[in-house]
Amino acid sequence: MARMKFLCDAERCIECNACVTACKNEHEIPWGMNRRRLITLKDGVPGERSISMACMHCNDPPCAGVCPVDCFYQTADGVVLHNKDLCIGCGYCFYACPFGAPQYPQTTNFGSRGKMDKCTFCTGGPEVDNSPEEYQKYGSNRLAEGKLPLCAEMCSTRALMAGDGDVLADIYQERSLRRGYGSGAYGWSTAYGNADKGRAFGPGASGTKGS
Amino acid sequence: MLVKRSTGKPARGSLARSLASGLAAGLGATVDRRGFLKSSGLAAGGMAALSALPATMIRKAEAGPMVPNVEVVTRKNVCTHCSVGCTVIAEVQNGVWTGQEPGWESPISQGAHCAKGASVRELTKGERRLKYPLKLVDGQWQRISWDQAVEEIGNQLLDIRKQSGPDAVFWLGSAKFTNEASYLFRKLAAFWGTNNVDHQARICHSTTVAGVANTWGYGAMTNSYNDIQNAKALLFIGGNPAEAHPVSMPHALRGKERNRAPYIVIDPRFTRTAAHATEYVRIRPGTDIPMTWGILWHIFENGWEDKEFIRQRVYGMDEVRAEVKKWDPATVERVTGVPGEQVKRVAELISKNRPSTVIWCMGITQKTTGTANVRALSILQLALGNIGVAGGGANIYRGHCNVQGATDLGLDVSTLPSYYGLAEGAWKHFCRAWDVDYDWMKARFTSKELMEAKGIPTTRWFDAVTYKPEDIEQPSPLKAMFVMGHGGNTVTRMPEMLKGLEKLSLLVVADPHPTTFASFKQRRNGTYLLPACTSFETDGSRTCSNRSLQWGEKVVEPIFESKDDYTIMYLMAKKFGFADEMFKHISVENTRPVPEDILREINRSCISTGYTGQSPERLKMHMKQQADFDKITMRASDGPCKGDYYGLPWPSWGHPELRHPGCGILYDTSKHVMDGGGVFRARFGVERNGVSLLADGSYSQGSEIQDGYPEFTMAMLKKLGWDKDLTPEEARVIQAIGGDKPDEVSWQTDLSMGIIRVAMKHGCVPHGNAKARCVAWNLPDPVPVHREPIYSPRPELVKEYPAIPDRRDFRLPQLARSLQSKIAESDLRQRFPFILTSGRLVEYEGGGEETRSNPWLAELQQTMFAEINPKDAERLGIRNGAMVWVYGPENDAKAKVMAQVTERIGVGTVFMPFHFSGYWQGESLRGNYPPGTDPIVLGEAANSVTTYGYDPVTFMQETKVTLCRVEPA
Amino acid sequence: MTRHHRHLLIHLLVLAVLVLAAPAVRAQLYQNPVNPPATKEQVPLYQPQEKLVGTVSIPDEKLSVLVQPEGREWREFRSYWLRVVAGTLALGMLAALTLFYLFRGTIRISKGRSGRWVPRFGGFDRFAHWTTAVSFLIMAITGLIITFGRPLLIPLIGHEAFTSTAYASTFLHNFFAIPFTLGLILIFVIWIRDNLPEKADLVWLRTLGGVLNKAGEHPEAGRFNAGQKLIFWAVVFGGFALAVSGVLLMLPFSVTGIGGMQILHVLHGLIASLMIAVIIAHIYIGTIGMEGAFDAMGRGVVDENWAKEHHSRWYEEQILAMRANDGRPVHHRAAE
Amino acid sequence: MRRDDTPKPNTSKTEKPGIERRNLLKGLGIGAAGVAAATLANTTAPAEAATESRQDQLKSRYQDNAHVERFYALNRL
Repeated sequence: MARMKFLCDAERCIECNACVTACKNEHEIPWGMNRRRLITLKDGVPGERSISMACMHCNDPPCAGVCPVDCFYQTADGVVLHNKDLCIGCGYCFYACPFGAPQYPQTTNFGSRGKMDKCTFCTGGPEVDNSPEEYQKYGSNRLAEGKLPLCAEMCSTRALMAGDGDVLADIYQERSLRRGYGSGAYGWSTAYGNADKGRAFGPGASGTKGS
Repeated sequence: MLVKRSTGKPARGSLARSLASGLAAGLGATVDRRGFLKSSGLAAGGMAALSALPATMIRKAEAGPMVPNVEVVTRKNVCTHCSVGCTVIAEVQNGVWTGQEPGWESPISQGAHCAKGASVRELTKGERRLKYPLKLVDGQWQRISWDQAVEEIGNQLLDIRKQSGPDAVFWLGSAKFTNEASYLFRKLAAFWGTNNVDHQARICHSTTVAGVANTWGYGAMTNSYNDIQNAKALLFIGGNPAEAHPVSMPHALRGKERNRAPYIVIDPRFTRTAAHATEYVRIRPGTDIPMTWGILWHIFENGWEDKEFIRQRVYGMDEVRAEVKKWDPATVERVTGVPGEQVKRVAELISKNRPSTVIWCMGITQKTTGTANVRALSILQLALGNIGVAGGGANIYRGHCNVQGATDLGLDVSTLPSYYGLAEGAWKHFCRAWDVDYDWMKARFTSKELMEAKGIPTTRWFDAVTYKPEDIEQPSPLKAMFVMGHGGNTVTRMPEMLKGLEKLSLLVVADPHPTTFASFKQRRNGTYLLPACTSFETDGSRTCSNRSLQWGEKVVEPIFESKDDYTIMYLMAKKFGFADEMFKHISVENTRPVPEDILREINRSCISTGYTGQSPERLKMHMKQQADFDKITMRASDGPCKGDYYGLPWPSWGHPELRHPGCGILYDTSKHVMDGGGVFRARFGVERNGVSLLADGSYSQGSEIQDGYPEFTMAMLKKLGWDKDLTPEEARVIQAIGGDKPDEVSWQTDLSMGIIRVAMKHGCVPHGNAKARCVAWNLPDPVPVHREPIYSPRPELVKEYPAIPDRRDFRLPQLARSLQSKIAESDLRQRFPFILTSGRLVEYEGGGEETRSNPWLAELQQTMFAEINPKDAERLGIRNGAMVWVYGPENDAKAKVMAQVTERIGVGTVFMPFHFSGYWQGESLRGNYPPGTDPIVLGEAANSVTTYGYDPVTFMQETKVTLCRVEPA
Repeated sequence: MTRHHRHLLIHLLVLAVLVLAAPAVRAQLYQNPVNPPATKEQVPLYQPQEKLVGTVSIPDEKLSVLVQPEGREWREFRSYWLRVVAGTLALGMLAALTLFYLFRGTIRISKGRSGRWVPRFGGFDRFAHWTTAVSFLIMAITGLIITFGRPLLIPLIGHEAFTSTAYASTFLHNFFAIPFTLGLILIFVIWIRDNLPEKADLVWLRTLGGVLNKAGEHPEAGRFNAGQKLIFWAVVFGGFALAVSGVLLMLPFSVTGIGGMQILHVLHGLIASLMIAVIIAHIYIGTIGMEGAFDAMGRGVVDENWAKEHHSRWYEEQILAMRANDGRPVHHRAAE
Repeated sequence: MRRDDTPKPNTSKTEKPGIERRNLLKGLGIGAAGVAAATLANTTAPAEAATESRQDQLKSRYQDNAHVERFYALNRL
């Protein structure tokens, strides 16, 4: 079965932020929440590269490991989702996530930070696919509509890719060969590298095929 | 938390909540598009009732993709934020734009967007849009009705016309108009009786148009974004497409990857485009000609030029050689600061990897030597034989979505549509096309002289308000300005602009947003704001930078009380009393002229640029059949558009029925003229000082004249014996136009387009086959020469490379050499030790009012900043993120901005983005906007500290090189 | 040679050609570009195993961290080591005390109750103690729920109910930080003088307070013996460490970045584990572990014999003071 | 410009969606009514009606259709 992955090709990314606003547009993400963001390394000097970063939908996701209420689950496509009805806003997933994906509506309030929100790979949440309730809490569910995340679909330079990890790996290899060098398949090993440890978690562990 | 777009609660959602501060205040219009629809049922009267509702009462909308049984209508339009022309697929339910999908079939964008394109849906939610007409009374905004607005504005304008003449009104149009609106606005100004009509092209690429048109005939990008994939080397100079035209970048990056093409960026700033470069050249701002001549020096020195191409198709290269000789590597290094080795490497890379393309933007054009810069680069491409070939070309990225079209359609002080100029013949041509009497038209103007004189350009409208009347070559200074779709922070010298603004007796701004003009409290009366809708709320065509026309469908009805540009222009024309004449052949539904009819009128009249083949039917078919077009050549291989280039990139000669495919690449002799082939335009006569200007043994594929030839006229047809190919009807029209001199009817003025048809039948290009000009004798600098900027950071070079002498043009005086030498001799350089340059951010567009009002974009750039090199910052004790004052050398100008300390900018240089406004010398102007319409993000305008300096050919303002001082705030 | 063999041979040949050709094809594709767009040294992405921090245009600075592999280590701590440490300490202490109880039983007042009461803790002392104690207990329990609820409670009560429990737990945990901290300050102020170390403490410690001496002979001690002093200082140091780290955890990223938050959490967890173990022992010795001990905090008075046995020096001071005070009992710096 | 001038369209300080408030009440309720009551309240909450079964939540949604293939093809360009 296909394993969903994101791959950002740093040789292509020009930090145009299309992925960011596409995400805002698709899910009506409010101000201050950043399911997806662009990080620039070596800003302004030779070697400058930008990476579009969101939830990487890891194999063995650290967020799920630390969640005290066990609100995460992973679909058969490998998409890591969470149940906002269970989330208590403790913030542990942010400490655990290597990529800074989890977001909270309140960051400094005493006590709760509100329900965690993060990239869903455009796959909604535990409510019925494409129901109004699902949209309200998690945004749209493009995967169920037979589409892919809008950030990748709208990427200006085709730097950000989303979809079946095997296909993406293929595409990326083609590009690397064509260029004569490889770089920038960023986060791949961090997010998907632990597949062989077999530390399946949660009831949805099937389908974490790894890379 | 997320708020569903379909089941609504939008007012409680991201936006309304977020914007509550602004909205709750005044208009009470905490209503979004959906809320508006439901309660008012699209009726205007609903507003009053809504105003009474508290924010939390806004109810759910019924529409949305998640609601079953609600039909989803898909509409196709084009992104309004830059000239690339990305297809926008809108999903509409119950008249509300609820979803945006990628348009993968678009041959240009292939589904891609940048931050702006991916957020255009917000424009029709319109939280911060102007909602109804407003009038400024004693510093307070008052809501008025459309009827009252048109009545009052019309009366005041007519009064001004009566007292001060038609030239006292300045008509400022927009590069965001559709082609149809651009043409209509030009026509409106003509019927009003003035040439004082301009738009953004003046301030972005007017020098490009002047420069390349004077070189090879037409003022446009020669190839296409897609064609860059064929380039074997890419040279970006004075452009940052990664931020300004992101969706052009996949083409460039694919070229780089597939062809292993060297990717060279020449820029004072290490831009995001440069981040992907294989060779980055940092030059001193304002030294583009020395750099270009430095490259050409090596090319000539090593014999890398394309000698055969130059012999056949280029005029005057020897004079260029003489100028280039002066620019040996040592001199180039002394002036530009670029090491000689690097210049040589660049020359070698673009010479040995041909075809190579040169890509430029406003870093080249917005200079006192803008036109000369453009010409130097054009000459470089001619020397390398890179023009008219796939993978080569001068790929000039225009700015706004329709700046190419608006320029082509004459929204300009110096010409009628289609570059016919302002001479009597041009007026007569359009009077015939518009079916109005020439004498009647002449009577609309103060005099025939003013009818044929260039108007006042937008870069200096305020000078025409504040200067002494005797300095302005028209009966009266400007008294009123009618602005449609144009920001107020786009021109330099804003402190003086404010004085002009204050002195105007009437200011009308028709725009989706109030714009910077509305934010200054200098005006307390006599300002009207008319809510115009965006291009997503109307239909019409727009021309991308690569000359392709794309038809945009109306996505939703104009929101709130806004009206589209056509309607506003019609209402004004009606008030002025010439609507019947103006819309004689354009049907008007209610008060809305039908854009298809306007395009058909364009098709009939704009012959010289080949805007004739692009009928509404063909354009709509192209949008529908996008999938049939090749993604690199842009040519349809199948389907009803088979053979056409996507969007019929102009010129598409002759009647639509001829099915000319458009020209994917201009001046391409390897193709038949009916196949998109072409040659350089014979625009400047047939010979000069005894030397032929016609091409020498070069001609487009299949031409029956296998040599250069002049432009086609009836006389030439007769001489060739081809006049018998004309149909009787065509002959009759030509006879009617020519009167007693039918031989003088040229291909441009022949409304039957028979001459064009016959010429092409014989494989000839109607505009003749000439050489490109290296020497443009009609320009101030026939061969481009380096001239230091007015505010030169190198006073010691000013004597050697002085600015042009002071002069007059465009009805105004222009200071240059006197000012420059005064500055060079003063101690200004010591007091203002930094070079100031400006540029673009990917999140914002133009003056930025629209994009800074869009929360999805505004969140990404919340602060106006100035980039400063770490070395300078350390010396001045400025840390990253601290506030600094940037002082300009004129009018005690200053701006308080955040310091961004970065290596991106060179030592001694300061960079500021130009999209901000709403602050003035440290003061927020937020309270001056009509309540609820203030953009989310405000900041100091870069142009509040920019200075005097104009290109002599177009009066393009100098935004890229001036001086400044930075101090910690 | 059969047809089958011939086929096999052809297949092998084709395969061999492909295998041989592959490197050539690859080499062709891998040819050096005219200009390598970036060298390995220029692009930090080649070494992605360290924390990478870049820049973001949005104001949320913490999002400029591209990757923090430490997150996985923190996860390791949070979902494994914390449970092991806290569990081992708490259960270990309980087990040790059980064994001790079985071995020693309740430490009786060797001379039996005298029936005469000596005042030991005034109302204010007790208020300070119980404020701190109750807050601590609630925070300990809610902390343990958050830490162990997922493996222990979710299987029992299900996800939804546990979320409610956990949400209430976090709420209570955060809320009781306030009285806990206030109590802690009070305790510190009113008892520090009697908890300063002195020589006698060494004797007490050497003999472990005479706890193992069934005969009921205890080393001399002042108002607080060395064991109580240890508890005091453990509570003061541990408590303040918990309070400070806890407040910072409640205001995430207010003073430190993500690495700091992880360290704070680790510290908070480890100290809390230790404190829970210490307090379990404290509770034991204050209740079933020792006859007569609970009265001190429960009622504020102690049996005279108990006082003589455990705090002989303090008892004598009390008697002396009482006499000097015309026979009226003296509350030790009581706040009456 | 001074950042504090920018109207921070901040998210949820002013308003929390219903589900949060419900959870807060739920959380407080547990002290009084105990676990069972909370569970009951949970199951009767209207939002739960639309929740998928555990099996459905975990199901695969990805479809290798023409749309997705088109996306891959564009990335190969």
